[in-house]
Amino acid sequence: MLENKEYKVIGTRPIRHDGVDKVTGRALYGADFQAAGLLHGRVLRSPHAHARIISIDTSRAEALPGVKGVVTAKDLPDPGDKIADLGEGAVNLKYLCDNILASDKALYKGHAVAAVAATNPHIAEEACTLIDVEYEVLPPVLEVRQAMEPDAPLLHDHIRTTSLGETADEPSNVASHIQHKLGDPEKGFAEADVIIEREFVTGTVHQGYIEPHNATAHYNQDGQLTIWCSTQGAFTVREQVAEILQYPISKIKVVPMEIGGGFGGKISVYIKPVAALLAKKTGKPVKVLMNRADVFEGTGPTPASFIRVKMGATNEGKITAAEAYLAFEAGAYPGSPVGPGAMCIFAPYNIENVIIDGYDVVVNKPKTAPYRAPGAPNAAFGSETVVDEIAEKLGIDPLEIRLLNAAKAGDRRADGPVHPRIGCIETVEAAKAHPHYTAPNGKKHHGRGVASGYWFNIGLESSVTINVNADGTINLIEGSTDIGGTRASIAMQAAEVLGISAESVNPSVVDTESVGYTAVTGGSRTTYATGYAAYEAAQDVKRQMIARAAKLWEVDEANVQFADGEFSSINGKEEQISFRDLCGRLGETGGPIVGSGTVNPGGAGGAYATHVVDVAVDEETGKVDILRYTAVQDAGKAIHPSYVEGQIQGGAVQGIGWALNEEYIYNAEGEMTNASFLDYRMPTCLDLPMIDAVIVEVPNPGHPYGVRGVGEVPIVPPMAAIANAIYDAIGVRMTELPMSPDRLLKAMGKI
Amino acid sequence: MPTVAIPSLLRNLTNGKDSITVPGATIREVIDNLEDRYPGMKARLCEEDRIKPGLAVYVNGLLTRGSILEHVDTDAEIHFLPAIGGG
Amino acid sequence: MRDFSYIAATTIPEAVALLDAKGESARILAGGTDLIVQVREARRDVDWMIDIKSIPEVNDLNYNATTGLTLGAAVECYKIYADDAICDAYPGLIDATQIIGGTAIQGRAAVGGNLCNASPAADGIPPLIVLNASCVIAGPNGLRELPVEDFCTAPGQTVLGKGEMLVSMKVPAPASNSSSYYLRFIPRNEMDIAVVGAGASVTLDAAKQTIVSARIALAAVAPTPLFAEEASALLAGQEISDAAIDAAAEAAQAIARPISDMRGTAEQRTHLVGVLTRRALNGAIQRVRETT
Amino acid sequence: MARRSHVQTTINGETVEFLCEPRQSLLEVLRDELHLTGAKEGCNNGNCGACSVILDGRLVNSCLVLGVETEGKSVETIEGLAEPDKLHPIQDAFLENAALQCGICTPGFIMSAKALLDQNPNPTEHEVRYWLAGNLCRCTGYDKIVRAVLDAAAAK
Repeated sequence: MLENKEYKVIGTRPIRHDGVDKVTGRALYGADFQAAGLLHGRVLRSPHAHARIISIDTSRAEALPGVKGVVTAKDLPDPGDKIADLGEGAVNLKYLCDNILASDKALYKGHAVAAVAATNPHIAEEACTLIDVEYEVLPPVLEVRQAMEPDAPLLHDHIRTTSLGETADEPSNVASHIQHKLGDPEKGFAEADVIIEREFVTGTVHQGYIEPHNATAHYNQDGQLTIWCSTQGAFTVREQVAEILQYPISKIKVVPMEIGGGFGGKISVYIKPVAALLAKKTGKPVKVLMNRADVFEGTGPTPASFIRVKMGATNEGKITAAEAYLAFEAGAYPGSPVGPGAMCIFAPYNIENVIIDGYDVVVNKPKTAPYRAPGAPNAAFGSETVVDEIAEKLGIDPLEIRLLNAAKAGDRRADGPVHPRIGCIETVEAAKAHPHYTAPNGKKHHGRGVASGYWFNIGLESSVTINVNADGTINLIEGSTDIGGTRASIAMQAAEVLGISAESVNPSVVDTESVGYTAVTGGSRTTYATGYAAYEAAQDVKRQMIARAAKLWEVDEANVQFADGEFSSINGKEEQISFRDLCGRLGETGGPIVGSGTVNPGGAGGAYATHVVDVAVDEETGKVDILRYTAVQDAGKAIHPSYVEGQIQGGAVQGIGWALNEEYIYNAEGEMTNASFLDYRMPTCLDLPMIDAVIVEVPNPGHPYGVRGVGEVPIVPPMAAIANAIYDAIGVRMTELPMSPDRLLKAMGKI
Repeated sequence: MPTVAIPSLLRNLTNGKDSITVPGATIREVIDNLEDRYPGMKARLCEEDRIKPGLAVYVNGLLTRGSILEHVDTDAEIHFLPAIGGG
Repeated sequence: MRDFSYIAATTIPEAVALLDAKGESARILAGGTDLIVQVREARRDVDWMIDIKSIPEVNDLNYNATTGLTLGAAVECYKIYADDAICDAYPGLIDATQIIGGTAIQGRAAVGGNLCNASPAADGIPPLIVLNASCVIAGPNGLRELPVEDFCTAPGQTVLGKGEMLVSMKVPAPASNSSSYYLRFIPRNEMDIAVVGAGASVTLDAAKQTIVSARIALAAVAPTPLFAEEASALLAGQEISDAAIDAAAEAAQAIARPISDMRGTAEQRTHLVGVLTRRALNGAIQRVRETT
Repeated sequence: MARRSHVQTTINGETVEFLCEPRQSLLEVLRDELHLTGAKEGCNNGNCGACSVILDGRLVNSCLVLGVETEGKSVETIEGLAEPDKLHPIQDAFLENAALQCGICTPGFIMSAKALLDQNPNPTEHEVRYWLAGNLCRCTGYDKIVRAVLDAAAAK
């Protein structure tokens, strides 16, 4: 079994390779792209949450001086009845196209309806006001339980509930139903001494990346389409654009610029195909930028949800049965993350009898997009609050009850598979031993809460090429956009193999024509899978270098060994050469060396986290302050601990925002009334203490260095941890997110 | 022989059985053999000889590449679960 | 963003003449932190932006312990709180200038602009009201002056007529044994618009046991910032006690006419008026008692 | 198209002339006219701080300043911070502390931090957090950013 060991590069904290460019303002992000003759695009969006589009007249806009082209859904090819395979998932192509530019119906306020290219952004904006769209306004349905009612307004006439391949007869807003069943829940509940059942509601929240979506597109005269953009995955942009435009992937090059945050929200395309359509129509490069309101209203948030959780336990604290009902808002088109939510909900526990039902429901809100451990935070808010209540009822320490029931290798998950080696127990034990948890917590209106969380992590495809330089450095070519320091964490794995320093690796993130297929930077997969590919590519280099050393010394390859950056011959000849020196002799030993690695690993290795939080509640105003926060997480092996900590801290803080204030606020017409950073209240640094990130390392057997993805799981526990802390402070159980001051005042009976 | 965990929504086809042992050296053979014993099963899992969009295949707890050509060992445990993406 | 013309006026008569000539289509640009956003978001139609920052009078910042403070309409927040004498004399005003936007906003935003923007939730206005401040307005017919509490007439609307502009605010010198306090409730700790704001000023007797006079003003609970006149009057001559302060808070609650919007509900706001009025009064009293 | 005004200003110590429409913000001028793209647009209404620059010694959101307003003024942007062969201590501190992830907010934070340390060389943690509250970061949870600013102050 893979055990923690000391490495030379892995586990150190080198300066990231792209750091200087990013602290000097030189790094070029999508919106920074410039080109001669550039036009500026702007998207017209539906003012209605639900409306039939009767007609669109673009003539007035086209007549405005400076306007070079206007496009609508009519400019998109007919998607027909096709399922588009997008690597990370399959999507009905019509939905994909309609979300780019609405054809027959606008299904949410902010739904793109038309777009303009003009000589400057102000003219493009003015032209949008000159596009005449006739709408037949329809009643919107804005909440998941209402949407599930039999008489609810239907978003789509043709959607019928599917249950694993079986389709219902009647149209419905419920796109699909999933279920997991393990053991005999009825029997399990019969064995329980205490049963807690609670209902939970969570609000719609946004990833909140600081950089709005952007895209610049250009068609060459030979039909070659190039798109410069910020994206979590250049290859998925290529796939989606190819499907939407029905254009061959070989004619599309996607150039990933630096990206200003994604968190899952920059996987789906929105304006990239629009920029391409405008570029096609005008013959010029066209840059389309979203503004902040566009981002909130026109791109995928993560869903609001309704969740019911029932759990039973014996007086000794053994959880005997669990039941969950999860209904998630998919937004305008099917595809909420209820699947992973249902698979993660009880994952920190080994429970023999479980039943979980999940429903994917369309509503008149933007089509949801992934957001950090999609589905799991909603689910954990319910289950981790109920576990806390059980612990309280039984008088058991909340971390102790988690240890009593903790999932471990060999236990069966509720959705079926058996856990490989996991670090659930280790994170709970580390939290329990942490000075934060053992510190006194007795002040009036102060409270402490804990919660755990699980996320699968994913593998998927990655490719890396390594070019060896004569001076002993290597150029590492990768396709994973770097959102949080992955150039460093990938380079370090190659450096470790080759016995060179992190600084001796020059990592480059390149376009879709310059590296092998690489899936998105998402699913906590990049350091795991692209790092794995870098490891393989470095191994390839090592093998070739061994052959060169053998040639140099005229010995058999089997008699060359490599350790600590030195090649040496064994069995007879006493020869030795450093990696660096051998790099200088590649010409004479056979020419350049290029190593390559491609992977599609199945053993991503799930990650667990346990968080501890102290809050102070202002009983008069309902305001919650975070006093202290400790986030423990199993990273498998932390390649660059600083950036692992950064992921943990950032995820925890997004969770704090989700817990306390973030939500889409809608009026009755279905308009979001807080589509700005002023009123969509993400935490500022003044709202937070330092976040103590504690890394636990339980190596993942599915990776050569034991890496587990770290990016997503830290957002899973915070909501429940804070709810539990609020209960500890004031004795009120909060079951609705966000736990904003007005909700607290209501729950306390103050208003 | 490989063991297939039957998703709860398909147990109406297996008279409630949650786990079936069937022969097969690939996912395709396993599904074909399941179909022989429980007609209707293949249509719920596959579309045009491929795993349905939105479904993922796990073998011994590891996510496979989703291909029905995937090899399975004789003692393999196979699950059909919703495909997941990440953020 | 709609097209507009920009003119930098250098004298008050020049600015007044421009405002008079252009009428509704013109708007004064000082810090621009509200105006630029409103024009960009098409919430205000402006054809002429008249930048007044080069006019000397609107940049006046002059405090004298006997005559009080002249605060030019375009003086940025940061200049106000950088002045120690002003900080000592008008702590309630300082409270507000330090929470309007973030640091970068405070580098541009002016209290005078806060007043002219006439948001019901303006943090700058309640402190001016409780400090008995008045507005100096220039227009085609010369200067006029009126109390700050009479300046705003509706959300985004003020008493300024055609050709008129705010030149400065005049704040009387603080009485001895007096102080002021402003606070607001927001769900975050910065960068929010007040869900409710409350300002208070108090003058105590020499023993600091009895309230000689008090003024209370509220933000975000009515179409304009409110002077809570009755609540203020209740305190005059009262010995400092929880009961007296509670009574004033209840009276303040009684005049609140809040709406529910994305920033808060009406019930929440009414409740908070009570909480914040108490805290503002206690804060001001505390400040008097802390000064020797 | 709207009439463009001639503006002369000082940017990072150099006299710069440009033409701009009155409706173009300083941010637009910096990015689109002068190709100084270090200042970023995150919200375009003064709520995120990604466009922070220093105008006549004061920290401002360049999205809330008109380009024409900078006539005769002095603007400092992220591009002017480092010396040719040496980073500014705040930039070094951000790298050493891993105080950036995606990096889009970084130029704004660094300019904001510079404005803070220029006037308060030894801020407390609370003072740092108060000053930086107008700069949003969605990746880091601010922990390492606050540490970087405190470190930069200590290193001075």
